[in-house]
Amino acid sequence: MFKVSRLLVILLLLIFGFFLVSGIGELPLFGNPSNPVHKQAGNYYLEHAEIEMESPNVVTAVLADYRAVDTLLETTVVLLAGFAVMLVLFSTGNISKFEEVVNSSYILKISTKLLIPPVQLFALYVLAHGHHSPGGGFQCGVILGSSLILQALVFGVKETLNKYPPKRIINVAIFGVLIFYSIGLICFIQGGNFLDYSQLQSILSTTESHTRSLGILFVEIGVSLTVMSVIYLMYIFLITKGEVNN
Amino acid sequence: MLALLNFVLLLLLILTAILAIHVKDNLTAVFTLSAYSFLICLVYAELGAPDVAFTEATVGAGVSTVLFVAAILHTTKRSSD
Amino acid sequence: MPERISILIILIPFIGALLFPLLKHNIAKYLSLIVSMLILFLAIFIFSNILNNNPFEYNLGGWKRDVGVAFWFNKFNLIFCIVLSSIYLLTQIFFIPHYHIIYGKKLTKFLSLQALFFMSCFGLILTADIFNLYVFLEISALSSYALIALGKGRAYVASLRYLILGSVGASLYLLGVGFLFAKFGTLNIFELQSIVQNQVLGRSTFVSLVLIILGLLLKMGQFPFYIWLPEAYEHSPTSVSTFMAPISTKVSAFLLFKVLLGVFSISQIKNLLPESTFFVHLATVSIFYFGAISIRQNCLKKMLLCVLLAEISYLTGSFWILSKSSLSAFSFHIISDSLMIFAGFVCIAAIEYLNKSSQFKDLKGIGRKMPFTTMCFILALLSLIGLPPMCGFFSKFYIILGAFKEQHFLFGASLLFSSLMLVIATYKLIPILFFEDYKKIASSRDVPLRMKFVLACSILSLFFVGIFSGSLMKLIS
Amino acid sequence: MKSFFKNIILGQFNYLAAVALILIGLYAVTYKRSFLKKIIGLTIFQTAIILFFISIGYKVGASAPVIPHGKGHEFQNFLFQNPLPQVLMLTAIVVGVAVTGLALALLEKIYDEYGSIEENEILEQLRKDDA
Repeated sequence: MFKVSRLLVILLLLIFGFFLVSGIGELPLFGNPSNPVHKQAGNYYLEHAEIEMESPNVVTAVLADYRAVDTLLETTVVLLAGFAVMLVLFSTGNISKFEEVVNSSYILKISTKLLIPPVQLFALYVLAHGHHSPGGGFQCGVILGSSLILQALVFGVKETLNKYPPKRIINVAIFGVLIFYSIGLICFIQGGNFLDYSQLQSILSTTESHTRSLGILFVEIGVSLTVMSVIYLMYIFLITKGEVNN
Repeated sequence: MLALLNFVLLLLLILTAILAIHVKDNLTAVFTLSAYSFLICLVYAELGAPDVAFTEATVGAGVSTVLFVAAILHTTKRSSD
Repeated sequence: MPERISILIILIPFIGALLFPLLKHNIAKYLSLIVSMLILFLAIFIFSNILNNNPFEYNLGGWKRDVGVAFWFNKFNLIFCIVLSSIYLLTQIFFIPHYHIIYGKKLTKFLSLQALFFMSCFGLILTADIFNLYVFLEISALSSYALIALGKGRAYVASLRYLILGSVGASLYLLGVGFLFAKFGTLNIFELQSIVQNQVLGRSTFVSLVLIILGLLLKMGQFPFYIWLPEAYEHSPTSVSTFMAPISTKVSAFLLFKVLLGVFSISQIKNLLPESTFFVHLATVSIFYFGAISIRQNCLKKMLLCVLLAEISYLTGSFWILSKSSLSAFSFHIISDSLMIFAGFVCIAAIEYLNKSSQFKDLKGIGRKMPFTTMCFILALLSLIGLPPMCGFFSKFYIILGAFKEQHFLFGASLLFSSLMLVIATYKLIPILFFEDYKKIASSRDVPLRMKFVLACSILSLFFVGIFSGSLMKLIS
Repeated sequence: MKSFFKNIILGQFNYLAAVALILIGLYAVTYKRSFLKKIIGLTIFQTAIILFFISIGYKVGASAPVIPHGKGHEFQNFLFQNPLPQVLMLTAIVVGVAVTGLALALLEKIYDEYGSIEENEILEQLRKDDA
């Protein structure tokens, strides 16, 4: 920013820090269960999530159903970051200009060939078990994305680009958000509010709590598709500096 | 939650944060930041938030370090301060 | 029935943003025109049925507001949405034919970023959940960083500095929300209000108040934190700064109004923050400062940016007087100011369309060459100065009235001072525009009809808001 | 003074650590000249706020908010952590990475244009272009 001496910056920050600590002094004590923060919504979720949604992992239940809009907007932020990186690093160069030396040894190649499928399987497990154990859409998407990055690292960017061209991967990202959006829209068309999964009951014809848990599962699939493709795209565009849009 | 473990982890956290800022070489700074992310993932796990710890480990320690290194590849390793 | 339809105002730009990259360029262009028209009619439709029955709440996911996320539709929110959607429609009409020249292959992604920016502005206005507000804040911030970075070389530096300051602002806001959440446990504005009403407010609420104010002042570009604003809007492409400059600062100002006055009552804010008059003096200083700078500018865009920065200080000043009349003046000024700044930027875009640069030295005799555009620009400047029939006069008049009622004479005087500065600036501008090397320009080749229509619409909206200011004020207060 | 030390320093230590990290992050964002260090400072600043939120929703002696299957009816809510801050912070983490990704893309483009990522060197070149 502007040229300011180090002492002045440290002094200002200490004043700000003291101001924050004075606020903390008056906060309810750290860690006791009867803090006001747990009374309002926290306990409601703990009591009702497992009954209403058959999802023992309360965090996934709150993430994908009670406050589903936050997750939908958050997936749009991820998609937006993907668009932004593509726009900023947009250059009409061609891939051949991006010189790359791939000298991974034979052992490395074989071991990654053995490693990538289990990683992706584990990611699908994390997605499927988002209800019962910690995990869900984001974590699955990131693990899938990093398995693609691992492939790009070991086998070279050019080969991975032939297999996963960015033109199609960005459509997968948009398709992910579209899944999430269309589930909400179906609930809207069925007569409920936007993202009210109980409206899907007439389509899925199961108990209401089971429809909600299936709704959460579909939504998590959409989220993981978007996160996977945007993480992969960001890496590809940062490493090739954009010479990939042929 | 072991109070001692929490205390030690938080002190280590502050140490790695200062180190990540203070180090001159960009690559070392980025790897210290990834150590910082991993430590804060341990603190979350210890505070009873496995989901957040899982995400922070994969996203913070994993992917953002790879992105930082990819960016440093195309800019400079030298940093003036 | 209309309560359920009202969420479409967020869903239509959202689905538009998702579909644009999948379509071919010219289909996407005209689809975005249809989307902006749809939103405008929807906003007017919702506003019309809110008029006769009371404001309503939309619970997303069917959950009650203390468990799920809720949106709040009331009169002023919808008026602001109508203004935003009309700005969206007018920019589309103005720029659509030559988008492909500016953006080429980036066109569809630009259109979806623009649609997401407007969707997040609607979300910021309508949401009643303070964390959901943070997520919308991030979407609008991220789309503005990407839109600014569409410009040439210097736009990247401007965008990165805006990114760093904007993220710090949004995170400070999140920290303020954290303190409120730790003390009261709920995230909905109306739930918070019912809890906070009968409680004595301690130190941590004061800290959360200050943090939220700091975060939003940073996003607004108020005087001490305005470093990113002139660069960002100057180096971004004209088609971006035309719709972003008038809106993003006004929406952040409206957030300050919504979060602070939604949760706390005026008396609570007054005793929580006794030195709130500091902000009024800060605004006075910045109005004097920007008024003085706006004369010395040698480019139309820079001059209008200084006026924009002065207008932001009008908003903070009239907000922090914290009296009933000055708050309604504050909300009226949000409406009139976004229209005025938009009219100014559209005229500059029209001038730069033919004349390639808005420096004073390149504008010699432009009045003869483009009579209609320069006339509209002069009218916009007159409205900013505060000529009676137009909305600028009424907004300044109500602010000065509110200020004098609360004995803030210096703040009222600073408004008059900045109008005086603007008069001098226009007085300096007129001979350049009209009289210098007048004879050399033979024919008058003005902007195409479509741009003239947009210019006419923006100027007429100034007159319209000005004439109906009385009834608008009744609606707002 | 003793009680201040006991309940503020020991009791609320998580919050103090979060404030210390906020100060470190802000120091880097304001004072460091290299844009990369500013982005690192921004990441530290955002993760510190996430730590602050998670320590708000913490209950001593409670386990992760995963309720054993079919036991939704009889249970005590002090046995499980408060899920709400954790949900909010899942969003904040992924938003932080998205913003960092965009910042790094901008960093690369700035390095192409100006050959340096130090803010003072870039500003001098900008001033030279203006003159």
